[in-house]
Amino acid sequence: MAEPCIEVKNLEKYFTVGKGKLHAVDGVSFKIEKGKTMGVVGESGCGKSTLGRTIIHQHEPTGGQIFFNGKDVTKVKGRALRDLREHMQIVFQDPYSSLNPRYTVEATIREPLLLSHRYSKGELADEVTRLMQLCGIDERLRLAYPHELDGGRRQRVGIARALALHPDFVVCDEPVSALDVSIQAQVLNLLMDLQEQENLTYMFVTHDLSVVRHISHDICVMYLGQLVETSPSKELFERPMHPYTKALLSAIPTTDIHAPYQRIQLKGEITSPINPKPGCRFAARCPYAVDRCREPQELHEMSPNHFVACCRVEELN
Amino acid sequence: MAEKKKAPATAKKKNQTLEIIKRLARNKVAMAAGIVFVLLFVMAIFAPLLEPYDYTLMNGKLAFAKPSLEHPFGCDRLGRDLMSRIIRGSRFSLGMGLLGVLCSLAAASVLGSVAGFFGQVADNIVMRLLDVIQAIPGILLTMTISTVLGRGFFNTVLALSIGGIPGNTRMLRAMILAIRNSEYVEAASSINCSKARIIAKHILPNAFAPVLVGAAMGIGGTIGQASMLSFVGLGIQPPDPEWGALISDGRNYIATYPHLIVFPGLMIGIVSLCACLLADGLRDATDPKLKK
Amino acid sequence: MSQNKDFLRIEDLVVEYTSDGEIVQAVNGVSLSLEKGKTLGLVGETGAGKTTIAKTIMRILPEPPARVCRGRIEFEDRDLLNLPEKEMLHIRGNQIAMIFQDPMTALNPVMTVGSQIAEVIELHDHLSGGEAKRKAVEMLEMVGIPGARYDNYPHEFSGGMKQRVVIAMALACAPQLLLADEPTTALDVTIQAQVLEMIADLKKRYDTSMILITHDLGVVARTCDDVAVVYAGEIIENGSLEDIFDHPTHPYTIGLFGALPKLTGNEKRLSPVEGLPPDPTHLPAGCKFSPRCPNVTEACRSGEVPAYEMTPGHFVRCHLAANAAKEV
Amino acid sequence: MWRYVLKRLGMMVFVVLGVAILVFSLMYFVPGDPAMLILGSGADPADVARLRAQMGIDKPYLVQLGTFLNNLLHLDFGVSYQYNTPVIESVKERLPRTLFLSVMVIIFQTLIGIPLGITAAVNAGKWQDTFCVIVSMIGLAIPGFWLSLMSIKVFSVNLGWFPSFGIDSWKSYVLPIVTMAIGGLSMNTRQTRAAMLEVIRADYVTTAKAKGVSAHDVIYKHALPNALIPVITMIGGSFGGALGGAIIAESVFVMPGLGLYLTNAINALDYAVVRSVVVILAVWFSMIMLVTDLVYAFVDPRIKAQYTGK
Repeated sequence: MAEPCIEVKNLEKYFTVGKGKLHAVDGVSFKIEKGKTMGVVGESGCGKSTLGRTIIHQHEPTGGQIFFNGKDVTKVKGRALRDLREHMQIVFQDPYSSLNPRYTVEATIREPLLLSHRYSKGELADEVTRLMQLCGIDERLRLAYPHELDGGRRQRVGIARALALHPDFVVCDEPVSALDVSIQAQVLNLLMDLQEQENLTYMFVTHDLSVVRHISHDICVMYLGQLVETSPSKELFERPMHPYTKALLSAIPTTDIHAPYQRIQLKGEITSPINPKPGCRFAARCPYAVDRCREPQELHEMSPNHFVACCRVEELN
Repeated sequence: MAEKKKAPATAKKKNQTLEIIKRLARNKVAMAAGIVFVLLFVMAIFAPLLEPYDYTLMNGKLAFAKPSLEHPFGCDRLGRDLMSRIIRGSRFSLGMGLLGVLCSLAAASVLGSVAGFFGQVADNIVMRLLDVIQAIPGILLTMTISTVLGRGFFNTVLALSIGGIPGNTRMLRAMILAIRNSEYVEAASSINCSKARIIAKHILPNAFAPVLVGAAMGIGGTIGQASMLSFVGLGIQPPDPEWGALISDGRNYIATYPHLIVFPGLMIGIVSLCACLLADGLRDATDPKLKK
Repeated sequence: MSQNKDFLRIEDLVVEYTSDGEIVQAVNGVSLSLEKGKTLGLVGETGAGKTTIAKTIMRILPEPPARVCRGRIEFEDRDLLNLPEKEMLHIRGNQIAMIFQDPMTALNPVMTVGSQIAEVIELHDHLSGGEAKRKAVEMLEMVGIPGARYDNYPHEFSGGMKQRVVIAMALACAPQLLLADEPTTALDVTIQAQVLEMIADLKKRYDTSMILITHDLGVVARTCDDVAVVYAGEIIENGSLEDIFDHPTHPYTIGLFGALPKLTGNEKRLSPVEGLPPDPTHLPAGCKFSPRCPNVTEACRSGEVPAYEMTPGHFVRCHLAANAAKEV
Repeated sequence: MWRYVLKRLGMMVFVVLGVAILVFSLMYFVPGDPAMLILGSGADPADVARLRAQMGIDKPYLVQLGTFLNNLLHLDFGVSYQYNTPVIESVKERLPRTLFLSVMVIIFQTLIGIPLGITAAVNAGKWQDTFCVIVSMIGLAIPGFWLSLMSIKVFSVNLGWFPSFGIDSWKSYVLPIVTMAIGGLSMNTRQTRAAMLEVIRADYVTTAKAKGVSAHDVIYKHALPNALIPVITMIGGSFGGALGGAIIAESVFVMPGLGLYLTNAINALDYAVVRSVVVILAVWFSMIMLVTDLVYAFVDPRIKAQYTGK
């Protein structure tokens, strides 16, 4: 097996809110191989965005470990953190709020280069040009402001900014969910091309299962801060094992109008992640829940690299 | 809903400030108000050259003279030319308005930034302090501070600006808090932008548009307050021809010689109106909702 | 009554907006019809004019800045665009109801959800307060919300629950036509599935026809009988669900499908339409899609493009389809 | 809800304490010796020292502050050197007049300003709107005290409809109330208009329209209650302006209220009066703001939920 670029072990991130602790990420472990894409899917509030931001050190983890290229970087500070951030970048969801409205395209892309103190003035301009070409931004837009750009172009600028310092690892936080389908496809193609050219490792956070299947090599499914299933992408779609994954997959509307359609009915809605009870969080909505589900769940490896956090996984499949 | 896609044809250096001015220029009313506003300041600067008479020159024969061709605004009780006094007085009124707003904004930016950035404790201290200050109604606060500081130009500017601090600080803090949570600030920190740089380059410039609007609006109000201070016996006092002082000076003759009051009052009204119109225009021109 | 076909007919509808002194051509000659009991999917990207069409049917466009320049909307043999406002009040919420995209903002924050449902019942069914309330509780329970929550305010509900309330409100008077504007876009997939299923059930129960506005072809595949693809304020292709999904013909429709990542199959790259939708203040002459079309010809760049009938009921507004159409 | 009220009352006590300390400290550091001021500059130093001891101003700052706060607690506001009467007596006599004046100003500007704002918003872009916008802009620009003076010229001197000073009959209150309300009225109009315009565009208003609610009910049943939420805060806040207006009006129309008492005291450097009046008015203002907040919570279920901890 290739060396993992990112590995997290038992990662936890809790937020203190008025009524207690919000368990945004609760004991999540996985590995992402170099040059591969890990898709993280789940519904809103499942902690997938927080997970990404915790890995790139925008949030301080409450517990657990983060390894980057085999090194434990959980607690890095100061100079080391600055260095680390150059290797780990993020592309945001909302192309309307992720760009400073008073910065031109050029200024936005130049800022990370400038802050790295690695380029002379002349080199800066050349490097910006290179990045703009790389991300398919017209030269004539160099001095345009964000409000003059459409969502797709803005997202390209965001990607160029993230790639400026040649990171190894990029968290893509719902980078295409705010875009229309044709623009979304253009950006997805760009991201896949860039991965090949720059040998990037992605963590691709999204709620859109067809997008995640398209772009990811491996997939994590999250529910209320917990990892419920992780597996190679193809395997997950062919043989989903966790009851939640099954329900989720059956809920996606497909464009194949002749496919037989059967949906697993899920009752109720997501419960609160504040001061949750121990055990499987999905149990409250799960049609197969038993008493054992109220105890903490372990990951079972059902086939190579296919882990499921469900105590009844064997009997149900 | 119809999202517009404007793409500049050429890579021309475009400045946002310039763009705002351009948008402002399309608003004829605001533009006219802006021009009058600027002209008034020009008048204040070149007051000595523009006064038809010496503003201190007394002439017993002309006491209470009604407006005429020689003295368009008439003369005051000591026979001084009212127009000259109003022109000279613009230095006091406009100066206090402008300086008062600027000082208040400067102090508010510091306080607002401190409250918005440096954690709970600093925020709490600043906000509780503002609670206390704001429990005193605005004019009363300005009057109290003015009482303590005493009369005179700079003391009054100080009193006026302290009176404006709480409101401005709250507005700035709210803006800063909103921007602090935006994704571009998060993006900046992920590319190793220092805290100081984030504040200076990413947050303050984006927080300032509404502050600018508030400032334009504030100039009119501040001039009004300054004149009110003079009127109740604080601020600038006669014989200095601050507009409020002129009104105060003439208030006893309102029944017989109303021109002593009408003209300085109109001047205050015109300045405030222009400031107000300009502020409205600026708000529309800087509104990102309209820009989109 | 002639045929069912006459249930809803839109002919040559043109709607414009004025914004910042410029004219936005939102809807440019849309014609469509809907049969009783059927669901029509209106598909297109942001700014294509889908919502404007729905709001024009309801006559709730803000005028100004919007202006209906031309066209006819016939609903059960009545000319909606020329109906007096008083009669329109009777139709809105009663015979035609609408579900909006964002459940978070579609409910009045200072009114209880129950009273918001009861309001529409009182208005149209002329029931007393108590009876309206009873019926509103019934509606709430029908969409799966306990009747005890009648007196709750919108902020006490989650997004999915709010959308259920909106749906209960829309169906309270058993309308003949339901306009659903992206009813599930703001919801999570599992909730979306619940809501879609519920709409389908209720629609069947009340024999309601529906126009479903969405950008999600998956949702269309699951719920619609007929489909119309909207681009730059025009319907560029329409037909039955099978016509569009099995035989997409217009290059834009093909591009839409090409842009979607599939849940089966192994394509490496997506093949979307390149470029961007046109600026609605400066639409291109001729075919509005011509600047982005991979198969553009000189003929596309000028003059109106007529709709060609490929197979009965399957219309395509593209010159390239002309030959195929003749062959049929 | 009661817990919230109690909490807010507790906070108010601290704010008022803060105001008292602030005002006392400001006055404490004023240059000049109050005793010297009373006796005149040529007074015998021994007399001055005796008076200082009598007034208690020879003690250290903290002791004086303590005495001041303790006295406040017992409603002892000291003695006005100017009139040589206890401040509390004048306050008792004058405060009702000032409060009456400012409350009337509030009522007047609210009752006229809000309907004007609604009219403007409902007719956005039409002549009614333009009219309201222009009038409110001018009303905002004109200083209130100048307007008062001009009204004396026109309505007292020329027309003789209303008295120009004093508090003899209800007529005496007309000019002060109307002229001092103009500014706040214009503010109310502008803000109500803005709030209404914002709300009219909201999605839930479109929902109401789509339900078949008539245009009238859409505005008055759905839009207005939402638009009024920010307007309530605004009315509470404008009490400060109205109090200020009352102070000035009393000075212009020579009405023996707390405002005139204050302005006279300011000019005579009668600090005991100044600081007492400021603290008293601050207490009133704080109470009004508290009531505003409670009303606000009552009207907006979202805020109410926060307070009741539901």
